Amino acid sequence: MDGVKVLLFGAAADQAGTRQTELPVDNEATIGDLWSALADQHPGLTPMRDILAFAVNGEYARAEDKVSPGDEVAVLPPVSGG
Amino acid sequence: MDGVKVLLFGAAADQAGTRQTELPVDNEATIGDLWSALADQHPGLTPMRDILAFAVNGEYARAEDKVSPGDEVAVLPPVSGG
Amino acid sequence: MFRIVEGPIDVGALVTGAFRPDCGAVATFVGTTRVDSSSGASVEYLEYEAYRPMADRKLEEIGAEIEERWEVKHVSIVHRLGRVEAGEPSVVIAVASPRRGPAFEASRYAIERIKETVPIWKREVWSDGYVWVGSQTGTRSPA
Amino acid sequence: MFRIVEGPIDVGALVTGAFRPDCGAVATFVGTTRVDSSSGASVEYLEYEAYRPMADRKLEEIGAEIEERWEVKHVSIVHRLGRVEAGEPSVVIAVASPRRGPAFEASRYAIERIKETVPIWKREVWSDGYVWVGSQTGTRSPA
Repeated sequence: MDGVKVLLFGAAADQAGTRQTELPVDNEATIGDLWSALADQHPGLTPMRDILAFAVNGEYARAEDKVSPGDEVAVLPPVSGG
Repeated sequence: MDGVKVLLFGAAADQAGTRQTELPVDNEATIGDLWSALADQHPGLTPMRDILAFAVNGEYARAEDKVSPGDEVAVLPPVSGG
Repeated sequence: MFRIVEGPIDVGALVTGAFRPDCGAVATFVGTTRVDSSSGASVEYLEYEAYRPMADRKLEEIGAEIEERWEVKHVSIVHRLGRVEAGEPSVVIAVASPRRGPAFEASRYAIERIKETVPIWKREVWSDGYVWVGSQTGTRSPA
Repeated sequence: MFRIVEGPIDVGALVTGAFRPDCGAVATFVGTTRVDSSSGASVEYLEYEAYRPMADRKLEEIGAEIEERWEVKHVSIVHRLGRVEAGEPSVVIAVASPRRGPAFEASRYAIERIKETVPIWKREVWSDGYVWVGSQTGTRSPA
């Protein structure tokens, strides 16, 4: 696979209209780059940018962190367990 | 009855060698007076004086509080519930 | 519900009995018999006694204090008397509140107040004698 | 024991499962569905979803943080997913410690950390639509 699997949860899945998608990435891509592509594909997500967090392969990641083909990226609204 | 019923608990019952006794009181008697009579009757209690509390008819009372014939007085070591 | 009992406490029923649709938080505290040991001897069980009905009334007063200080919808306190074996509960407190802060604070307050004001006493029965907790006297020779 | 489950939580078993002869205190916290209401509408139930297995691992990390910070001998956290009715538990925490201070502090820490770091989300399903808690979006028209 030369892309990443993107999982969306909670309000982010609602806004995107999907719980899962795939996006191509090149070798120098960051979470920030991936976000731009995702928001282009699902513009409903754009207003949520400031409250979203990201995880790569199950661990929290920052916008400047790298993603590589084959990674699983999760788009996480503010958690509200408990 | 012209006396008071005295109940003893925990270590105080051990030291007195009894869980219950009766003592005569006059109309002006205080808890302090009653204590003196009790300690005379059960000298094993004397070393506990500083850690004991008292109740009259089920409510905490001080050494200067009055007791009257018919009252129930309890001799209470430091509580250790829980 | 404030109760002093002579047998085992049904902890599960007390906790689930605190659930309410107008509350989001139930904090509970359970005091259990801890086996201490020193110089070859160890605690075998605890034995509790109470001055009743003063002890019952003091538990109710703690409940009233909690309802004055915090927004709580349910407070239960049950204290056991008699012999309590290692690892068994001697006291169970359950507090329900709309929010978790008051539930935590009130359950902590309840156990602190029980230890200050309720006329209940325990002795630790060791393999070599007993000790009245708080009075530090009994049949066990001092360490 | 750290677990995410799809059905009801056996709260009694979780609490009594924390009793140990080397501990004198068990503090527990139960989060339950609270029925809120506003302008004629009310919450009917909550619905939880999680990002697994990240959420499972985050619960375990909270357990490890607690064992680093406090003297505790037992920590259980169980979180439920799916539909949770009014007054039912969505999360149960049980901590056993030799002394009560650490038990209270650790159980409170656990719920605060769950609300900060574990990828679980709830929506309130109202009679007139739903709201994602934390994101404040959904199908319900703003008040």
